[in-house]
Amino acid sequence: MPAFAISETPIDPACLREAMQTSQCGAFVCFEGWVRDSHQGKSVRALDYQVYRELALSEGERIVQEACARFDIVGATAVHRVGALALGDLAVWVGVSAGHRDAAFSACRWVIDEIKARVPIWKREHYHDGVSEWLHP
Amino acid sequence: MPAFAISETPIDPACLREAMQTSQCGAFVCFEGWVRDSHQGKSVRALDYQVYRELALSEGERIVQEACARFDIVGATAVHRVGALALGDLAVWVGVSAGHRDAAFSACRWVIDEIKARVPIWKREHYHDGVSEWLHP
Amino acid sequence: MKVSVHYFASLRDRAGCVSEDIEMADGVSLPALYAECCGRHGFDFPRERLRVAVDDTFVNWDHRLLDGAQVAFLPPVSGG
Amino acid sequence: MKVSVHYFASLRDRAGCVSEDIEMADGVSLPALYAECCGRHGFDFPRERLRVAVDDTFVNWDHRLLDGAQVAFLPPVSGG
Repeated sequence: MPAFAISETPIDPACLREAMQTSQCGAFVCFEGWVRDSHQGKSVRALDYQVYRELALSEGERIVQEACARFDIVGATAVHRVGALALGDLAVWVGVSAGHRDAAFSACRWVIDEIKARVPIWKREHYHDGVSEWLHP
Repeated sequence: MPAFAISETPIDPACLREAMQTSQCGAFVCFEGWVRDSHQGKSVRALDYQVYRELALSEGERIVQEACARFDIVGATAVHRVGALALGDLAVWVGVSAGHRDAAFSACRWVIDEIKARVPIWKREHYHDGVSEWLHP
Repeated sequence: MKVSVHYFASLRDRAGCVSEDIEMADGVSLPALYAECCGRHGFDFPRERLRVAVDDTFVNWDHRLLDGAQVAFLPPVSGG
Repeated sequence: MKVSVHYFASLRDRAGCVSEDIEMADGVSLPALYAECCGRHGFDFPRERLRVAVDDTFVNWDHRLLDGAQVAFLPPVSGG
């Protein structure tokens, strides 16, 4: 299984978690990004994510492999949803298993930060006032 | 629902996660403690957790309320399993939802650290060599 | 006066019971009560390593015991 | 030589297409190609804010383009 995936359909966190379970590990940390109903004071109605698929897959995979080299962890997996998402939908899931919690927390945080900075995925927010815009921070 | 619970039966992480979902939040972080097959070089066969129930419940609840006051989060829930656990079993679950990931990571880490330091629960490890011992770090 | 003492983890194993009622002089202090328990069961935790709870609430070692108090001497915890 | 340029997010909206083939002089540089695209579509991102990929791999702006290259100018990302 690749360590990083792009999904057009809803992410199943229970299934991803289960695939990581092992009695070698004492700690598991996961991060989920949910579609929030507001952004910088604007009322959000829905989101689109657009992806440069080939490059996102290779860059995401590289991030997870770098995390495994940088931190004392056993496993790491990340999935990013793309397409049209509704409020409350799961947009991104990152799970890390490790012997101890220090490495699991640090690596999970590092992976989501790197995904946000490096993976070619773009978010368009649709607001309740009818406007929509691509975010290019 | 109380924010902190003690469970004699297996913890259901999917159900706990679902109860925390809200489109007010952009971030969700959860920590899981799993029963690991080794501890400081010794091969672990199984665990028991013993609890001082009344005091654990009140102290656990206090920790979660303190986390809500200290960090900019929306929800926090923790459950600790007690009794006889097998390798790979989920021993403790902490979930935190927040507007943004910074607070979610910090609060989740703080809650599990405080639980480990303050809640009157004790672990007995059973090793493969037949010995078992209470951990009193 | 009579107090009930509750034991957990290795103290419970050493005492061989979950709890016991102990008759002590009125106004006995918590350190004196713990010393009595150590004498009975040979606990080897110095008092400084324990926390103490009375009636399901953490208290300081100078807390005043009343008749019927439910006391627990708590060895270092290891949840999580 | 001919290169294909691929657009994403606001650049795609502005260009009104997912990709286009552009005929350029042999050995054209990536900055010159981006200038050509800006001229066609009125992109307002300074080059410094973009990353660039060729044939599905991130490259530097001094990367040498070959005939048939698949080029993507990537505006700041916002996944997560």
